[in-house]
Amino acid sequence: MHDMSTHAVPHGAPTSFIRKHVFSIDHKVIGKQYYALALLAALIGMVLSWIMRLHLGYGSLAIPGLHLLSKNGAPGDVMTPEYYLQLMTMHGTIMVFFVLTTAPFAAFGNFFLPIQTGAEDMPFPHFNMMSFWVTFTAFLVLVASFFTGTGPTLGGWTQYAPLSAIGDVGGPGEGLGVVLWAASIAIFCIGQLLGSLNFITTTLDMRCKGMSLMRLPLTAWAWFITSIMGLTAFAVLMPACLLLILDHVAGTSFFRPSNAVINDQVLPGSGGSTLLWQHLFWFFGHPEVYIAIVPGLGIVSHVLITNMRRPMLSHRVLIYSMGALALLSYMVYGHHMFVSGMNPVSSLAFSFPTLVITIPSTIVVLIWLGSLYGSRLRINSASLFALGFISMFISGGVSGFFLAQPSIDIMLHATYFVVGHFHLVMGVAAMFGIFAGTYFWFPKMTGRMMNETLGKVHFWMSFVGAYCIFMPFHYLGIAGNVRRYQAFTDDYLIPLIPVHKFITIAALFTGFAQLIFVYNLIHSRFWGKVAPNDNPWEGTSLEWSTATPPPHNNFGDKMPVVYHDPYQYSVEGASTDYVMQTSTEQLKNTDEEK
Amino acid sequence: MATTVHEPPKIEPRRLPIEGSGNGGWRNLVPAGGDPRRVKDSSPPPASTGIWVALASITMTFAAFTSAMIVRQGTAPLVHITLPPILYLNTLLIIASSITLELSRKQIAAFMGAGRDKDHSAIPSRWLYVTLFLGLLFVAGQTFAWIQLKAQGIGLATNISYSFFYVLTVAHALHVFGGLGGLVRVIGKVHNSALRRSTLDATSRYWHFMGGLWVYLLLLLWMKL
Amino acid sequence: MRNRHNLAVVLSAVVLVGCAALILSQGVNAAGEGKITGTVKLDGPAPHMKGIDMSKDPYCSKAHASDPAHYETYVAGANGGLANVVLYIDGWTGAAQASNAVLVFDQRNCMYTPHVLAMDTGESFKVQTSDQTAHNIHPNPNPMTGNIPWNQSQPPGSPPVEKSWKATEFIPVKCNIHPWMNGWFAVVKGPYATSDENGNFTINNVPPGNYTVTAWHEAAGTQTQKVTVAAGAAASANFTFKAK
Amino acid sequence: MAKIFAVTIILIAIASAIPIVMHMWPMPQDISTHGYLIDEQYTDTMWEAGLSFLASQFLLAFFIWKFSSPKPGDKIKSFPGGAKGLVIAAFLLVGTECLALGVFGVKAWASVYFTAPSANAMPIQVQAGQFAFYFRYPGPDGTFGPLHPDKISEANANFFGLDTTNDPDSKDDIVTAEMAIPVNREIHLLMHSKDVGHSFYVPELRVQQDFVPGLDVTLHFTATKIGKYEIVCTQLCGLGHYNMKAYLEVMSQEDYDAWIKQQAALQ
Repeated sequence: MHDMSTHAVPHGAPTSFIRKHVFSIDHKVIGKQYYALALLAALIGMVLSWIMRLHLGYGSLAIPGLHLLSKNGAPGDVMTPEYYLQLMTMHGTIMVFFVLTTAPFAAFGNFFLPIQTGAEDMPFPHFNMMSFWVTFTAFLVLVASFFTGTGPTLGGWTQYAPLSAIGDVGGPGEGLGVVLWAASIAIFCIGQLLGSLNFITTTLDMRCKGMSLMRLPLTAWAWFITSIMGLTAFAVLMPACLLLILDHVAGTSFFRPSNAVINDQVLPGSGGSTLLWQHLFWFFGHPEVYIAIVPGLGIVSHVLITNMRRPMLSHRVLIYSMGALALLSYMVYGHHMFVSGMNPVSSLAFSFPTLVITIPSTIVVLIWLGSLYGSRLRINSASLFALGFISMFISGGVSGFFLAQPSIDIMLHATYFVVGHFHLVMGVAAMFGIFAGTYFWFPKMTGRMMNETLGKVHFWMSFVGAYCIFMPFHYLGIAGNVRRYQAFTDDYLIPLIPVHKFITIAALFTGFAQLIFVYNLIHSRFWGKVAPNDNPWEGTSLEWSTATPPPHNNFGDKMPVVYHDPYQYSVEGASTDYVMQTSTEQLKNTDEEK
Repeated sequence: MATTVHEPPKIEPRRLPIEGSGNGGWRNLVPAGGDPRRVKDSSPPPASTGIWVALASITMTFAAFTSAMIVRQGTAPLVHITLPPILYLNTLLIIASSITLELSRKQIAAFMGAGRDKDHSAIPSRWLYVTLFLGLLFVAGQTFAWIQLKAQGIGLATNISYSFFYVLTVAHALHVFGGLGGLVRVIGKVHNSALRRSTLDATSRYWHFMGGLWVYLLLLLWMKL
Repeated sequence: MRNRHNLAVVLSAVVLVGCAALILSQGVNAAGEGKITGTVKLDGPAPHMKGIDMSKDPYCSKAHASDPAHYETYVAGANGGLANVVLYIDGWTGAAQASNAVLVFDQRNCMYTPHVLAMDTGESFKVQTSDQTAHNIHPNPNPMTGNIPWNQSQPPGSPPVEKSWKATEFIPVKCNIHPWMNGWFAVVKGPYATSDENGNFTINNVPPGNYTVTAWHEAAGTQTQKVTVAAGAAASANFTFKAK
Repeated sequence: MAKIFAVTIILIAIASAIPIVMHMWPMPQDISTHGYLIDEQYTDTMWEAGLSFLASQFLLAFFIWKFSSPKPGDKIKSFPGGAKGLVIAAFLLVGTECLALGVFGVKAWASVYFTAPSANAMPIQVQAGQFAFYFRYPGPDGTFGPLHPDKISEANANFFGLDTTNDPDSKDDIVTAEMAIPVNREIHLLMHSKDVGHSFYVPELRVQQDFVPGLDVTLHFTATKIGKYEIVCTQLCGLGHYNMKAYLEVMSQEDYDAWIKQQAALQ
């Protein structure tokens, strides 16, 4: 991955099917491949969450056919506790890594970053191709753990050591399952590092004539910032996973403590530290949250601007805020460890930046709201999801106030409050960002429009459904409902079971809405209305100035030259209400904002 | 930089020339009044930016290993171990290889700068071979150190200090292999008359970084263990 | 002479195999088989068994509200008989024993019933739960024997788990959710018996011959005795253990 | 469509606030001496977070309602004050909020972690293992005997690995499966993990602390209300995680004395 001399730009259009659609070095094909992978992963992750929710709401319910997935895990189709935890781990891992990282960042980023910067392709297209296939391999390795004798690991997506390091004696899947998990994540990291390398270099070096950094659309900025985060975060997670694998296969003691006793037997190991894993993991883990959400901020801004027919109040402030989020995300990782036995002084040191991180988030939200004011809002599926994103981002964000404070975290740590918080802010919000991007860019990616009616049905069901699922999580958490429990047997938890039943029904309902989306996506891809023109939303950035779908070298026989800021909507004195970046029309106030 | 063979711009009269990168890029300044003629036409080739990005990620990886050592030291003190003496010889080798690579780069730069870049077959490549040889010697020396330890019955799981020793040295050696691959590629390009300066520069930056990284790792191992 | 000798060996082998086949096909107490009976006693007073505090799981403590649970390392009858001793024939070379009853290892009231389950290698047994609380079954065999460890939950109402062991071994089994729950899988080769409350046992289906009977107790250790079994008769073997 | 959307956002915001305002699923009652600080901090945060939540959702809904059906001639209006005003507002509002919460939060945090246990705090050792807690009281001599991991035998009720024959300190140690403490007495909890990571969480006591294998963490608290509470594990520790709990009985001093006597007899 470190050999930098792979220049293949520009490359000719491929002719064979395999080079065109499978091992393609075209960033647009790779973007679509990432999208397909994310879609597949999201469906798997969603089905897993259904099974878990059914079990949580209706404990002894037999789910027909479940034993086919795992004979030991679900004898008689009723889930065992370990199987619940295994599905939970897989749900978390698949969703965080293979959906929230790949879809908004790798999928859309691959497709649109080169186009929006005015490049013909990424600078290292072979690395780009490798990045996808490496990620795909990682996915296969992870899914393979379902089919090992004892099933996938049950340690949760955070995979805390030493449970993850002591092997099979710790529980089903803690041997081979963990090794496959760690291998999959390490491979995944390689894929994302290759991707980040391309993203950063594209943004810095491949911009077309006239495209200064400040003229990049907000999406491009978001992907750029995200790839910088990814570069550092994944570079830390990979060694952590390697050390974890070594503890399993080579008998080292990076994470295996001394004198651990299970079943009356002293396990091998000396001096390994659970805190070591937590530090390494969360140094990746917290930026990862922003890796999932920052592209969403970019996409939502981009979609909103087009549909508000006006630029944001300030382009720069949004960029700086995203940058600040990225920077701060490294300084706050310790807030996941307030009760972990870390020095209580460092808890405070981590608490303040965590509180401070609400400032850039608030600025972003206020800029959105302030820009909505006096706009000429167009309502369509894309803008609905973008507005829904704002609502979700606010709801998920305010609960951060609680968790940022170590004193309150004592009560809420590891409860459903946390689950509600991160599902709203990095789960649902990020998914809404993906949906907004899909409805918005679908015509550019495929040349066809998505069905608006189905899109709106999808939005309403998802919006109301997601609130019905995740708001009650907060109440459960306040009441002390611990997360990662497969059943609620504690006296104080039993009265909360009706809430869980309600959430289960809401989850099934919301999940059904996603099937509508999948139907819409597939149907529109092949039989949808053909896009009326290259620029159906009347956008200004470069992706709308090229053909639909874009030709192999993105811009055909004419390289774009950029004359304007990315979002010239409703400019006074202009001939139309939008002026494309490539338009040569002279505008009075065309210069950069102050 | 200018040697990649493109189709002559027959059907694309308005398409600006592309040489491995866009025309805006890193040095792209804001054109006043929307006049793109005042933008510089060249931006650095992606390889020179890309290599810094790659080096940043490698730095993070080894920073993670370092912090793992520090945190692990906090739980259970690392054991003192004696490093195999051959490592010091290896250090000299990798430093020497950096010097020879720099010599080679100077030579090639002088050669190309003299306007003779049409005739690549005459590019002086002797120092490149020397660098490659020294690099291989370094890897061989590292392997010798591992074999020596193995012969003493010391393995990865012997104690935590040796675990870190092996992990760090092996991870570094794997990265050095990447650098050797780059050198082989450069030599190949010299022979095919397809060498770009940016490729050579990126490879040499990577190689120097590997040398620096090794010195750092040696100090780290020497101080902590 | 020598040929005849060989012939005799071959013939008797054929007869033996035939007998074995007969036994296998006819089941219990086929003609010509003997058995070994006896009693296992505990020397001196039975050691005090600690009570079990099951307060962790209200279901368990409720089940034992009237009859407090105790550890079952030594279970001695009124007359000094020692229960849960596994008796088997050392160095058994005969054929595998046909299973005449389904072996069941039950989790009842947060204890294992029986505390020690003896079985032949390869013989399948069922682990079931009669409790309204979840258990996990976590046997811990020695990895060198070839027996593969497992760890599986049984929530209330789960169907029984059917398993078997490959190699002879005394395997401790535990429930991690209820750390006091412990028992044994005694995997032996050939006929076996487990002593009851009064220390009585009967090893059935032993063909005539000289044997070494081994008695194994989880805490008190092992003892052996040589016995001769005659056709159709019961040989006797009595053991006395000292509490350790 | 946009108007329905605006109304929906407002309805959802109000509906989300109802359970909080009505205390439908409140925090468990507080039975500790330091808990009121956490509760005050929580209430303050709830006010601030709740108000910003409602305000921003309402604003979002209002803007969607107002600006979603522009007439053809409508011009773009700029928000009064522009971006600069909003940034300053964010810094001032959120900044003060953060500072206030941060500073006051330190007090609550300090009450748990920065105070040393008093000299007469009662030491109790708690050991977490898959999947049960066990507790050890030092007995009359006031000293805990050393732990021997190789001597742990759950099958023989030696949960801590004590060597009662060789260690004089261990002889009078009392090991129990439930935790009884006298009311209004400070407890100094020594936390030890037998195998993997666990956590000690008693919502009513307002304490939660992870067990760190290989590192013995301590915690101290005082319970003020007699009753029976649950100690649950909040750190994923394996298949029986959800079932890992113990009971905490806060007793009067007399009851406690009787209880510990009874437990000592059972050893």
